[in-house]
Amino acid sequence: MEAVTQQIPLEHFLVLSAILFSLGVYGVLTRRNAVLILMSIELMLNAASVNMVAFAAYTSPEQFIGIIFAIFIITIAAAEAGLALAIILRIFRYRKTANVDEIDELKW
Amino acid sequence: MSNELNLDYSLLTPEFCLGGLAALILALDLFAPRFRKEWLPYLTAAGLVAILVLSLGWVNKESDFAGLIFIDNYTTFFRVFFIASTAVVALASAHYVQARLSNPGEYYALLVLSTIGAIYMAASRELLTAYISLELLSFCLYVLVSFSTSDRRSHEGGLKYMLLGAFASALLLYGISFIYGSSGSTFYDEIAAAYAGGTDGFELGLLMGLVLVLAGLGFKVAAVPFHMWTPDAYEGAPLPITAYLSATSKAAGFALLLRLFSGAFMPVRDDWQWMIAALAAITMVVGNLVALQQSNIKRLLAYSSIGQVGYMLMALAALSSASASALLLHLSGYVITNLAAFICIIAWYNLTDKEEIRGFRGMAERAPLLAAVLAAALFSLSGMPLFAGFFTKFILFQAVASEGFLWLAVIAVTMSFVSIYYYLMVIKEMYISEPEEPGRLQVPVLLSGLAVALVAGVFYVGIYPRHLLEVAEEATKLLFA
Amino acid sequence: MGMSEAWLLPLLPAGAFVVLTLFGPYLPRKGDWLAIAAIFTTFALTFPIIADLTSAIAEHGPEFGGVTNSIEWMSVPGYLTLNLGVHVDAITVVMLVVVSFVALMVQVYSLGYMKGDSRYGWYYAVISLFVASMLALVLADNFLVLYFAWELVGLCSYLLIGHYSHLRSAAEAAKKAFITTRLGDVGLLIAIILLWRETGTFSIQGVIEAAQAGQIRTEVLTASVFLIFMGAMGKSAQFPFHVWLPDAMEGPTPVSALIHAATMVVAGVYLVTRTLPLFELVAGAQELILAVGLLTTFLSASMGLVMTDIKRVIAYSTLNSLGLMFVALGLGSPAAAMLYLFAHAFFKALLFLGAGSVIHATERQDVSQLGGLWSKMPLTGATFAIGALAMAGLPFLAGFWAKDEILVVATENRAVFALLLLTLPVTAMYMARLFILTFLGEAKEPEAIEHAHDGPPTMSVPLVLLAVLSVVAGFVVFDQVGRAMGFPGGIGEIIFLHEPEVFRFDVAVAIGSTLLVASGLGVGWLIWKERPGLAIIAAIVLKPVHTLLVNKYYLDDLYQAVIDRVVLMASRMLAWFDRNVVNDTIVDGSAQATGFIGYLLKFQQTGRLPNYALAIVIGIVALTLVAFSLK
Amino acid sequence: MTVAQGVFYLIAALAVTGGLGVVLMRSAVHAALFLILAMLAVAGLYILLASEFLALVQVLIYGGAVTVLLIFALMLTRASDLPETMVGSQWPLAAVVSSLLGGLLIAAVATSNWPGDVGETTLVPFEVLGDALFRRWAVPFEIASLVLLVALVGAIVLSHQDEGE
Repeated sequence: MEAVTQQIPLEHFLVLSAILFSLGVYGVLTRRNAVLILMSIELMLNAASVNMVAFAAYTSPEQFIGIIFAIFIITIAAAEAGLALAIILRIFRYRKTANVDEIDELKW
Repeated sequence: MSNELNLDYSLLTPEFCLGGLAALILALDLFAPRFRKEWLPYLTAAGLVAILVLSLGWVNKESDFAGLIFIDNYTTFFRVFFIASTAVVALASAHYVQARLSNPGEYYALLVLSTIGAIYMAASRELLTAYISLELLSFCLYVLVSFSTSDRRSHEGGLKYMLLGAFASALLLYGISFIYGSSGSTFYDEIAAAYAGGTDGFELGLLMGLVLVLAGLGFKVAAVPFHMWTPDAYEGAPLPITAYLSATSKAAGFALLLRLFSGAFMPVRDDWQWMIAALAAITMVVGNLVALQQSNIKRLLAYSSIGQVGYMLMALAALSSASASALLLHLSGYVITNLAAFICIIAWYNLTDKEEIRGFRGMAERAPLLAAVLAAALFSLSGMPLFAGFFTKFILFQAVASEGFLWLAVIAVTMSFVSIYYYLMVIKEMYISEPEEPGRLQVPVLLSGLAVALVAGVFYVGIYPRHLLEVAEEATKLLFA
Repeated sequence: MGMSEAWLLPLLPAGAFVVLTLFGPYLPRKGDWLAIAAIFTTFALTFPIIADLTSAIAEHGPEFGGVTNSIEWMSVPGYLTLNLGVHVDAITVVMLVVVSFVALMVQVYSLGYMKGDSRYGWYYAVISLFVASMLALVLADNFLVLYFAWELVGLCSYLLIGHYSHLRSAAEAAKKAFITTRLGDVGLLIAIILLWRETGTFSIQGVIEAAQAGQIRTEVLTASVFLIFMGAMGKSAQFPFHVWLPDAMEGPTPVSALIHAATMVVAGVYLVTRTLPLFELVAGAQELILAVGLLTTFLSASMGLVMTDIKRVIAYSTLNSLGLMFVALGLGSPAAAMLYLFAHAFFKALLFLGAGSVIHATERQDVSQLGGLWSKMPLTGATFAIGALAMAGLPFLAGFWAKDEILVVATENRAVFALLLLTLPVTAMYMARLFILTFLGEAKEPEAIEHAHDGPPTMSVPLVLLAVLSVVAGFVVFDQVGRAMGFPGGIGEIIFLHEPEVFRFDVAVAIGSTLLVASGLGVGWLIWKERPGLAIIAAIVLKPVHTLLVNKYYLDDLYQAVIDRVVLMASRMLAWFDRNVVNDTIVDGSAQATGFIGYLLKFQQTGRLPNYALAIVIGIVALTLVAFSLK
Repeated sequence: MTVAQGVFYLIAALAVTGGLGVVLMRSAVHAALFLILAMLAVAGLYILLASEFLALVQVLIYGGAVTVLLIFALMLTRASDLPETMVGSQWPLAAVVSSLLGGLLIAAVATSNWPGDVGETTLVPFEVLGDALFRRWAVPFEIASLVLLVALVGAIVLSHQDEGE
């Protein structure tokens, strides 16, 4: 069997990741619950990882920097989720809401 | 390949020491119940100063760690720069933290850890390392901004900063993936070499990558329109952290940008130059105009810092060795000045609990030294001669103008003129309005001393910037080698 | 001590500033004596410099270009070299004398006037810095040092105008002066950067030489010259930047004297004089100076007629004089401008200090509350009268020679000449009005002047000295006077720059102008004194008119009617226009518009996180769209 | 269509479905479940791209730990109680802008002729990856460990403080 990369062009992966990324952006822009915003951001990070791995596989397989990069993205994303949830939970405890439209005391 | 790598860990000694210092602080806080917590800031500052002296040992050395971290004069410059500003912030926090925040151990440890991130942002010549360092700094700042338990604004500022920061990181990463895809590498020199060979086949992908990288890093330095977290995070954060945000976080962003754009993106200069020029123009205008309407000193300084970012972005748009050293000079002058201003604001807030501009009424009578230093700092920010702001701006604007961006320099001069107006609003309250309550305030010697030392620096740079300029020249020399 | 050591001059008051700021509270009398000693030494040291310069001119001839002494301040090879240096020539020396002498008088006077002020020491410190920066400004051999000093002068004026911090109006006036003049400074700074890029030097002489050698592109030179003039207009309060000057009298009166006579406002005149060779190279530049000068002269002269605040009237008279200086510069005669500046310094300082004495004695400064002070304050009254007459240009006081020199220069241009003649009687009229309403007639508020008396010697002595100089200062134009004082070649050679023969006394012009001034004084006397008996004198003075009309009461009435209905009405309208349109709309309006844009822009900060994220994405999309469409 | 292509399109469809679910589902818990779907689909992509190690990491950390954490937070903040507030008022503009961004991204990647596209891939052995990670990439690795430390300390500090209230 031929290698996967000879059957599927690189662009397919990139287009898929672009779609996931834009969905994530849309989610960040429209979701009102802070946790859901965080989930949308995770979607964007995943899209970035897919890009990285795809580029690593197709354009510079001997260096596999993209794979290393993806490992770090996952690590950071997990840490980010943990920290963000701590902040969200604390806000919720004080304000009884995690709705970002209601968290707007600071403005102008 | 890996056998040829230089893995000389001794190059990273200052950062190991910083890590050790952070661990020591955490350990003392946790395991030594009899350790008096009010000594923590002094311990932190003393440790930082010792490491600063240590890091001077790499002056004029040139080496790299596995091609990721470069130890050259640029790195040494920013090591000194970040460690010194962290030390100042640590000392400035002493009274504030004791009176208003719990968990001082974690507070100082995070400050120290964030310095490592900032230094590596300046030192790395590889995108992954730069990204991770940026996240280290950002994570520390997320926590520090939302550090205050009792202040609802701190929670809110922290939430916005954190979520938007993660959003911007995602944008940055996506942009980096395009850069990686189009050049096949994440090392600055290899990227530059790849682009120097022509970019015809993947022009659009490269542009997309540049835009996204610019957006992600523009967020960190607060360039319009990626700036909107700034006023909220500045207002929400504990005061010393606001100072830290305006100093280290901003400078680290520029340190990264400068090395990245001079090291990796010079061959595709035509693609990004106009973008940064446009961002610079809009940033200067929006920052300075909105500052006119602020009533809270933290928000005022947030917008004023956005205006300053506009000036600095100009230097990036007109990237040359002259404008790079001018940028470093301006950055240093700006940080010294801004820290001086914040020390006074912190001291005043400690004593009076006021951070609205009208709360500064009669400061000249109640705390004349603080008022004088704050006035000097504000005059410097507005670019009055004799103060640091004039020379650093002058050299910056000149460098920008001589690279063919005269129109940007004209906008910048005009906007510095506008800025005098809102700085005068504060000075007017301090010097001309009557105090709300009578009586001299007893300002702690520590804060007065810091304020005087920093304001001396403001005058030194303003009257005799020669030395600092020479240092900045040395630091940026290798960027364009 | 010669010209090369002139750098010492600004350092003395600057040192006084440093000592007073740091140790003022611990010094006896808060250190006022130190400030005065410093400025006195400075003044004394100008004489060796004058002697040095006159002997240099005698030796090298009138083409002597001055002495430059500069050291390297900092340099970055191949990129930037900054020098710190002084340049002394004829223009500098005139300025040095004026600045140091007036400052000395003002400081001595302030001993009495500011006594008991809560921030006495600070006042002396800032005055010292003010003088130091002004001296540095006139001595600077390069644009960068000049700009430094230029901004410092602005900063000091801000501090001094706002000295009475409890007055809200003082704070506003200080801010206004600072902001308005800084508007001009933007232009100056851009001009300096432009010229530097073009020539690679900051040196004023270097830039002028480069320009004359044609090394500066025409469009850059044109832009720079107009921007320099913008800076000068701001500092010298030329239309439409003049709005700050009348407000600036919110400061202590001695400060007004200093600002109006010797520092700040004459800085603009000095700058244009210094860079006049650049203006000569640009088509239309001198015409612009001329037009702005004329407009300012004309507007201020008419507005002076209706103001009732004693200091405000004098402030408008300063605008009047500054306009005249710019007219002279626009006509290409720096000599006439410098002569006027020289003479003006004495009588304007005198007028302000006299007004200060009145305010000090009565605590009132509105002429509608004053009057009848002549008997209470004879010394002040007499010296004030001399100042007013000198301002009006009565022969043979200082103002006369200077004003006539400008008129003689203007004879070549009939329209300008006619307009200048028109302002003469108006100037005379409002000076007469001011004097009469303040010192003569019945006291409008007797209790105000009840205890009024001449000030202590610290205040009277400066008045007398300035009065004497207001009388005799004009005589320096005659070489014999200078030689008699021991200056080889006479002082006129200094004032007349490279053209020692330029002083052209035209008898016809002198007589004509004197008649106009006298008629102005007469009409003023007639209207505001309103004594039938005195009207006779007026009629005699107005001989040509008198012979035409027999009935002198009709004459009075006619004059009264014409003046009241037409002239004063027009003046009032102009004043209204100035306040409401120029000040509120053009100057404040642009500031408010900026603020309003900021107000609108601040609402982009909605406080809601999704909006912030949306802004980021919109920014990205916009940048990408532009980037793609460029490809 | 080859097997690999078929698998790719299946995975792509799952990933997009997951993504749509995350941003469109009214119920927050459903959205979280769709996120798991998307993440697993991405893990499938990694396998297609011959990065089994990454796929493993993805499933363990994302599919397991992170989503559990997120669902936990959703429960704690009772977000599922408020379905009517799920979508902000700026959604029409957001939809326009994000589809514009998506279109631009697709245009950029589809029209670009990426350099070095060799069209064949090699499996990176675990030990090579490990060696690189701990030698060449030691510095980022250490910094990442500091990031985790900071996140840990931060999470403790931010939730610990509440005890004093």
